[in-house]
Amino acid sequence: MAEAVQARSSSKAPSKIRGAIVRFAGDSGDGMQITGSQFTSTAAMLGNDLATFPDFPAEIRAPAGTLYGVSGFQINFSSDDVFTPGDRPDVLVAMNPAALKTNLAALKPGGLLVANSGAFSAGNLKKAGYAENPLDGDSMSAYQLLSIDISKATLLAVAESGLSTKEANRCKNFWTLGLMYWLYNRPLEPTLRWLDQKFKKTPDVLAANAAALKAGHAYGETAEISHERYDVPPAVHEKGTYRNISGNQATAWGLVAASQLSGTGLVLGSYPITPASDILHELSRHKNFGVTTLQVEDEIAAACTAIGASYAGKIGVTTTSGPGMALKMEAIGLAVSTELPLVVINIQRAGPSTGMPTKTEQADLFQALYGRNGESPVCVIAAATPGDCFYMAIEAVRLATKYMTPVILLSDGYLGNGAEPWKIPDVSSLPKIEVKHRTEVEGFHPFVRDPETLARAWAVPGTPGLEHRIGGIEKSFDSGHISYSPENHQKMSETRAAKIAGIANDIPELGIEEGEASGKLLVLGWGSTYGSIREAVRRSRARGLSVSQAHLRYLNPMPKNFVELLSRFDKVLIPEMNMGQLVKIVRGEHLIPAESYAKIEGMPFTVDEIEQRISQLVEA
Amino acid sequence: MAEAVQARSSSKAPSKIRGAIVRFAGDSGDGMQITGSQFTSTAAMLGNDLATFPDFPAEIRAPAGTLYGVSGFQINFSSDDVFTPGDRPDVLVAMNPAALKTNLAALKPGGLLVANSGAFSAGNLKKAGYAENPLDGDSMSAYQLLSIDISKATLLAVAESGLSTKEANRCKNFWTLGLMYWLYNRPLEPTLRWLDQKFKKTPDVLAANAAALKAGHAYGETAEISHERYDVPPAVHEKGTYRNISGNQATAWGLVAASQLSGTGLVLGSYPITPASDILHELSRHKNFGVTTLQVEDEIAAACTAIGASYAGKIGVTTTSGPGMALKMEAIGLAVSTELPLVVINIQRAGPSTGMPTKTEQADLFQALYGRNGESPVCVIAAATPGDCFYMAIEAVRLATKYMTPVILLSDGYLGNGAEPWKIPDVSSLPKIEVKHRTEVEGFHPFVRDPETLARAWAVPGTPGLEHRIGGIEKSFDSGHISYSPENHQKMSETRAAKIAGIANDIPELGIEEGEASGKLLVLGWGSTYGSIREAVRRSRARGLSVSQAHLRYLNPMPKNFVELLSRFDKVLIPEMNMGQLVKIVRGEHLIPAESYAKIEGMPFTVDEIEQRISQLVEA
Amino acid sequence: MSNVVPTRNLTRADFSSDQDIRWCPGCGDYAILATVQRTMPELGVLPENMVWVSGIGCSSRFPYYMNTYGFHTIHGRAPGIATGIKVANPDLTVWMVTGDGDGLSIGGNHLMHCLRRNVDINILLFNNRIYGLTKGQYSPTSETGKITKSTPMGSTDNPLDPVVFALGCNASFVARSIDVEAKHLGQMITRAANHRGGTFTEIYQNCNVFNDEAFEAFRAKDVKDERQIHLEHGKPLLFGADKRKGLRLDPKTFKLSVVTLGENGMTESDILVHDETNQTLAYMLARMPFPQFPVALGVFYAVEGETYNARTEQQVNFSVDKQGKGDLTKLLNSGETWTV
Amino acid sequence: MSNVVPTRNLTRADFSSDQDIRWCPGCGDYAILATVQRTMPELGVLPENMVWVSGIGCSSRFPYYMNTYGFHTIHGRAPGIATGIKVANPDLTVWMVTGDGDGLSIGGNHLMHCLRRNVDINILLFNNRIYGLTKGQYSPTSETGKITKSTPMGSTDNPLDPVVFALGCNASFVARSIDVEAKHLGQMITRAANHRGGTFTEIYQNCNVFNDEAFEAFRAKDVKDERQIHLEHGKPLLFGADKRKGLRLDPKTFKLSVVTLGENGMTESDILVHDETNQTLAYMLARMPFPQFPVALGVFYAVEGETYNARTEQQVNFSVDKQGKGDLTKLLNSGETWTV
Ligand SMILES: Cc1ncc(C[n+]2csc(CCOP(=O)(O)OP(=O)(O)O)c2C)c(N)n1
Ligand SMILES: Cc1ncc(C[n+]2csc(CCOP(=O)(O)OP(=O)(O)O)c2C)c(N)n1
Ligand code: SF4
Ligand code: SF4
Ligand SMILES: [Mg+2]
Ligand SMILES: [Mg+2]
Repeated sequence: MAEAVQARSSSKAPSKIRGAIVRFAGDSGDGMQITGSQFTSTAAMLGNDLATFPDFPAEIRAPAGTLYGVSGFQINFSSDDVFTPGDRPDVLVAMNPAALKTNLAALKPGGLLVANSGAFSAGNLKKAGYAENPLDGDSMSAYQLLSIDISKATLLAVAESGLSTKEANRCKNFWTLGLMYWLYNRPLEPTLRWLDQKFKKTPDVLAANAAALKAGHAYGETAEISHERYDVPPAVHEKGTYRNISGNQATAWGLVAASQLSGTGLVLGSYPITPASDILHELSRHKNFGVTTLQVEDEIAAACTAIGASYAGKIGVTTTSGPGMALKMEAIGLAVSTELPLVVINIQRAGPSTGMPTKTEQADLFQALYGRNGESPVCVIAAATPGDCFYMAIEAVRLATKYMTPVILLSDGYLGNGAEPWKIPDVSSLPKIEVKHRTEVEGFHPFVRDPETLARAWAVPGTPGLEHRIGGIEKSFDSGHISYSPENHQKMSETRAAKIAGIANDIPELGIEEGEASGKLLVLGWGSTYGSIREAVRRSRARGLSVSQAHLRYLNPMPKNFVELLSRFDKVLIPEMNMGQLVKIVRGEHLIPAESYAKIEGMPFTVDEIEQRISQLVEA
Repeated sequence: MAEAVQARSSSKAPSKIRGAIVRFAGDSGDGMQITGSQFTSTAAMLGNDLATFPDFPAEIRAPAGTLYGVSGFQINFSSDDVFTPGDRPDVLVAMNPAALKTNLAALKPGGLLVANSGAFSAGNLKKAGYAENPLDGDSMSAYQLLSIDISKATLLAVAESGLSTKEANRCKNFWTLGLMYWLYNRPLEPTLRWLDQKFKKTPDVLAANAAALKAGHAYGETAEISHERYDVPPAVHEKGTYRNISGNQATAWGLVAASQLSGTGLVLGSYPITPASDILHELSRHKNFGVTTLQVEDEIAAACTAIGASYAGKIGVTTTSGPGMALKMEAIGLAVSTELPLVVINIQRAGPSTGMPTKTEQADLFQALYGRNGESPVCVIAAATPGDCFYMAIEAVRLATKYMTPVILLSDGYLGNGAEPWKIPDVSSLPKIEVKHRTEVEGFHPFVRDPETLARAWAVPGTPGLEHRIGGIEKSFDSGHISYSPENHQKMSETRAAKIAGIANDIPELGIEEGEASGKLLVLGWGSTYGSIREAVRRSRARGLSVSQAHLRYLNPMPKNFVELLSRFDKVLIPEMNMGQLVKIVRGEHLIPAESYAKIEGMPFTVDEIEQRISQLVEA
Repeated sequence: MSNVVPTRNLTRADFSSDQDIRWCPGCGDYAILATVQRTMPELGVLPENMVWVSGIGCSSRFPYYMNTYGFHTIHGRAPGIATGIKVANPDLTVWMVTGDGDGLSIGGNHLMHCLRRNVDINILLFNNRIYGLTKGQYSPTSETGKITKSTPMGSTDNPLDPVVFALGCNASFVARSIDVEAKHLGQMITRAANHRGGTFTEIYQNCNVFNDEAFEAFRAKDVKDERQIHLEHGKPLLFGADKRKGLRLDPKTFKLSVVTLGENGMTESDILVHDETNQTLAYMLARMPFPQFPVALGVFYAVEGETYNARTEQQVNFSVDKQGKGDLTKLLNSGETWTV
Repeated sequence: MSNVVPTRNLTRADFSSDQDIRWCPGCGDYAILATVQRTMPELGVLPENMVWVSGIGCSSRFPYYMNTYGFHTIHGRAPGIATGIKVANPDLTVWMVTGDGDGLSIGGNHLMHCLRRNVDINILLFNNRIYGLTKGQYSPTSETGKITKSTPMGSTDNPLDPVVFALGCNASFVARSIDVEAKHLGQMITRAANHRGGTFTEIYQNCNVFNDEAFEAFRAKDVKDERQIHLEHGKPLLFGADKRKGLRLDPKTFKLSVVTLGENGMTESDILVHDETNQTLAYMLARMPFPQFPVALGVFYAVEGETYNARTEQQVNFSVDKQGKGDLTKLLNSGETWTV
């Protein structure tokens, strides 16, 4: 038998550690996402810094026990700053053989493996492709194995609830959560409170889940485990009130906030698509903010309803993911040509084509910048963390309405579904967004421009005296009427480009996130790679390497000091979850010989990967 | 009165000149396109080299006499090599005041202006915005004015035809053509033959047009013109049989040829759009080549029917222009992911959005390369001249079927509608295209690859034993089944990229079109700028400047010797009818500091413009 | 339909823009424009509260000539843009112009969804059975075998009837008229304007350049009485110069026939009575084959119902009533939070 | 339908692929798959000559489980791809699977054109009145007021009936069945397969995860006799356990009613007789409101006509006959040329 943890009484005080990485893995039906998010809530409330990574199967409800039906949730919680969900877990909870099979390789050598031996039936072993039960024999000897029949223990614990065996069995995730709470010395109350709320209407289920939670905790407490317990003290956080927030929720709330801050109603036109649908779902719950959400027939209609709403004076927004983005391009071109504000949000996923809808990627940057016919410049920005989505959504609205232009906000599946503790901002500290609808008749034509921003007038239907016609045909700079004049087309093309380029004067300069303002190596990122890069740069610096981090939130236009900042470093490394897109732009526009670190596995970078690449470059 | 050409008898022998540029301009209803193309046919048959530029109004039949209703046709014909329709005409024919107004600025100082004074009525003058008749007074004194009441002369000439005045008036373009034939000492027979064919069924119209043609000629001959006559001797052409061909016709014929050369049926899925519709029109006339043309409901369906046809083993082709291209992107991504051959032809027009449908532009290069979600590499090629469209269409089919990939062929409105004399190739000299449909069951899976080309097997429905399923979700490299594995996604992404990159081994190296193989300046072009660049480089070289020309027909992948070739020049200039797209790619992929010459006026570069830029760079 | 009451007297000039009209001389679009501009002043909507939206095509140039707000969008997508406008500001009166290509070829799906949702916009589809702007290819309403530039051997598609299609999409108002029948067309436009909810009106429009006389077989003066039947709610379905022909339904075979009053004992009581509220009747009338049957013109179907935009607006209002006006601070602090 | 004659005995196993089926346990898609796999061997088409094409959605995973050729394409675009396949090789038998979202939301236009063109492909639309794959948003067939993730206050759209829509698109064969009614479904699939021309079959399919029991009101054992009416050509439209209820049309009002034989003097001669060739009847039957009327199942309409693919093929053949097989040299030298 493997070097299993012996069952004996243990009443030692927990030892203090900085943090830990725990991964819950089980069947889609095992409730791992709930377990993970409860563990997360409790950790957050205890003041840990943390980051999470949910990893769903593509299937809605894959058949039980299959490899592709495994659902995972990883959390990295700590008393230090946390920037990523962590590379390899310290603890792996495997609720069945398939979960073990697909996740074991990630577990740190010597890490703790909690396995629900009750699910290691012959049938499940076969489905997972195990010829023999891996919990028997020596194959787990590289880990600390804690093999418990959680299924049975759960049934025992909830016996009195009156639930059917099937229902009772569903409580085993709470049993497991209880055990994990014991291991990390966490209180049960937050989860008990949550259960109270959630199962108000089904008291028997409520009672059973609570009993399971307590039993799992008691199992560790009273009985029988030789394993150490740990304490992860709170992190030093800035003062304030915090909450957990996922990227998609933050995006939705950012849009609500922008609507409030601008005093302008918001109309979302959307068509469901993984992993963007949750923004539609979330926004549709906040109609009392004057938000209208339309689920329409496809992505083209979604973009078009948003454009129609913008034309009518509202904030038109459309949300989607890669394939849907491809479909919106013609309509976005219309918004470019008619110079209407439009916020387009792309929660990127792995491509090409349908690709891997539940996996993350950053490969739609080129598409955002260049995916339309003709010279069709738009503003492109990207969020760096789940919480950052809130601010970047506000920024998207601010820029779109101020410059009368489409703004594409790039997020991705990792940001959208991932969550982090987030300091709730004071509403009064948020930027005001000044929306001007023209009413002055004197001197009006639809393409009369603000000389500073180059934005055209936003004259909305219903305004007497400003009746006008717009369309996608080229327009005269001087009157807004249709024009086929060669010189005018040149002038209008240049004006559209200059308008977008001018946004550089209205955005923050690129700062250094970590490290000195000059040195051997700058690691430049954009989007969801923020956390991995940050942590890797920190660790490298701790090892004495001369490396700094900068992170682009504005991809078009880029911050004014971009070239200057990059030129202060000997080398620039650009890690991207694609085949190297930003890097081409940096080279093409600025002739800076940046190096690409491209990874396209549908998964975020691990900190390790980036750290190694840094070492190679700095130590070379 | 202006320095008008005096009417007097003139029987001088024509003087020999190298060539001339003539522009016919009139109302949409004046038949200028027919006049121009007849003049072109005759010049071609006389052995002149030539190039033409038709310039239509956007309206179908704009109201008579309006500025936006003016239709133009320019021809540059010569005993030397001709590469462009010419910058400024030597002769301008203006059939009405609007035509004069919109075209006069182009006429060379001292050039000949033939004006139909009969159309300079008060009404027409007003529509054209003339307060006074410009044919009176001094305003035309910079030109040689030949003011003739062509309307009246025509009515007179066709009086016996029995046509109504309205119909009779329609013959005035042939009267004008007759006069031009006289001026350039050309025979009437080719046009008379053409009239015979064209109006077989309406002998009265035939007779009237012929009479008008002869009368115009006689007017010059017998009567009353002081102007010199010219002779433009034949150009020295390679031996062979020639014809005139427009880019769209050449493209259609190239597709027919490719189908024949590969012994594989061709299915075109298309949706009409200016300026691409003519390819559909032309192909639909050649069903006896086993060509099927489907005009379907939109561009998406067009791409999809083509993909379906490819899946079923035929050559799937789809043709469109910019906005339609935007709509096809998601479907092209499917062809990338399923690795099916697909030929996509984009006859670019001025954008963004609807833009200027009848005007030309090269601004869809980025879209072709980057317009899809995810990493979605395709092969992109571009034709340089109308005749070149024939060869590049064949090449598109060859690469698509050999590499099992979408190939995007870029042309533009200028190439598509423009015509040039074209040496008819010997069919046996055309490349064979070997199409392999797999039948071998042993070792088959749908993504089994040719180790050399990396192309997957083309196994078509109807083949026993090769039943398989494909789709847009990521597939296992080893089995073709759906796979969400991270390593597999990396491997497949790299394989798709490597397959396209590998095409570089199968295409010609980049050659020098004009000039030495190294020097001060290389002017690098792509697409329809070929002619203007060629001529500009020639002229600059004639002035002793060290400048050469290279022209990219393969944009992705680029020829293997690309970087090496560019590095042999001190400077590289890239003229493009956009805001600088190729130049960014050259810089981004290769870190070569090429200079951009971007012009976005919906019009081709003039030779002058490029020549000046060359001077600036070389003489600087 | 909007509820804004006009505050000034309106004339045709108020609805005519200063732009040159760029259709071919003789195009049926001119007649439609004239009727629209003549009818608008009577509808009681100020130009500034009116938006004309279109896609791409000759017909879709329409908005440029109306002195109202106008949006010439992209090919086939006008219904989406019009929906966005109406939802964003339900006080606006939104009209949409489309063609048989714009609305039924590339844009068929958006049109369908717009109709089924009953978005309160008035849609005019100019059906010339051809793609005009792209110079003459067959359209989804062209007859099978149509010879055009893209179909030199004739088209291979079965055509679609826009009225049948609209009925299949659950449109709440479906009518048909003809470009040159100014009076009838004016009536249809007025009916559409006054209908509370989305409306769909097909207008047969002659493209004299690429599909001339497409409708002459029943549009021409000398035949129209015998070849058109005008639908009027509650009235028997009679036609002919002297109104002696009529439509009769065989209740057993469920088949329609043309009968003549006085012949074979037929009296008016044998004749079907038009009922705008009966979708099946509308469907049958729209499906009558020509020339065995006359072409039906008028309102096929009209039943008012709740609109998409009204329901959408109600949800916002209801939600404010129930949850109170949104409070951002409250939202951000909702659910579990902790304070450091 | 293809004309290829099978050369070997086929069984269900010949049509079952080795792929794990990835639908939720209990999903109605399983039942449909089983019926299809059981029915296919009887149709006389070899697996290698059969292609299953689909879009995106749970239902669209169908091709993976058929041991034939299969193409899981992109969302809503299967009709275009299927058309391309059929035109490119008319000998293939092409089936298409789509969902209420795939086929009627994003793909409504392609579906419409595919039906009106009468492309010879067999379309099965699995209608679960929900978007399954994206985890439960309302679809174009969801009832108004449907509460889903994206419509917490209820949807604001009027739903579309797929059969009504298909009739509006001139489909040449329109039928409806239910996932769990294996026998009836098998019959419909066989009818569709044997119909020369394009076919459209709606299949009510239960999504037990996101829209469970959507059809229970007429699918459940205890009510189905009273709440379903099975259409059979030439037979009176009777239903109920003892077939004593029937549909009657009032020829004056043109309205349908449910009557009971023996009551109010009703006899079988008062009852409408189903006629598959009557589009108007089909339309009326498809429009019957539930539960006032039973839900109609079976073949609503079936009239064979020329197919798009046949016409397209004919043009190629005819053109070869007339002009001779294309000669490239001749083409290149056609029109005006000159020799140097
Ligand atoms: C995306 C896109 N595809 C194609 C076109 C080309 N196009 C413009 S109008 C048109 C058809 C117009 O037909 P219809 O709607 O009947 O209008 P009509 O000109 O007959 O009034 C087409 C195919 C386009 N502008 N955009
Ligand atoms: C272009 C695009 N837009 C959106 C999606 C997301 N998506 C996948 S399936 C689907 C709806 C599926 O509904 P339905 O066709 O009814 O299939 P079901 O899952 O219910 O069987 C959506 C919106 C996508 N894959 N591609
Ligand atoms: S092409 Fe036809 S529809 Fe278009 S403007 Fe001319 S006549 Fe009218
Ligand atoms: S989500 Fe619904 S439709 Fe999809 S597989 Fe599950 S039960 Fe079936
Ligand atoms: Mg039309
Ligand atoms: Mg569904």
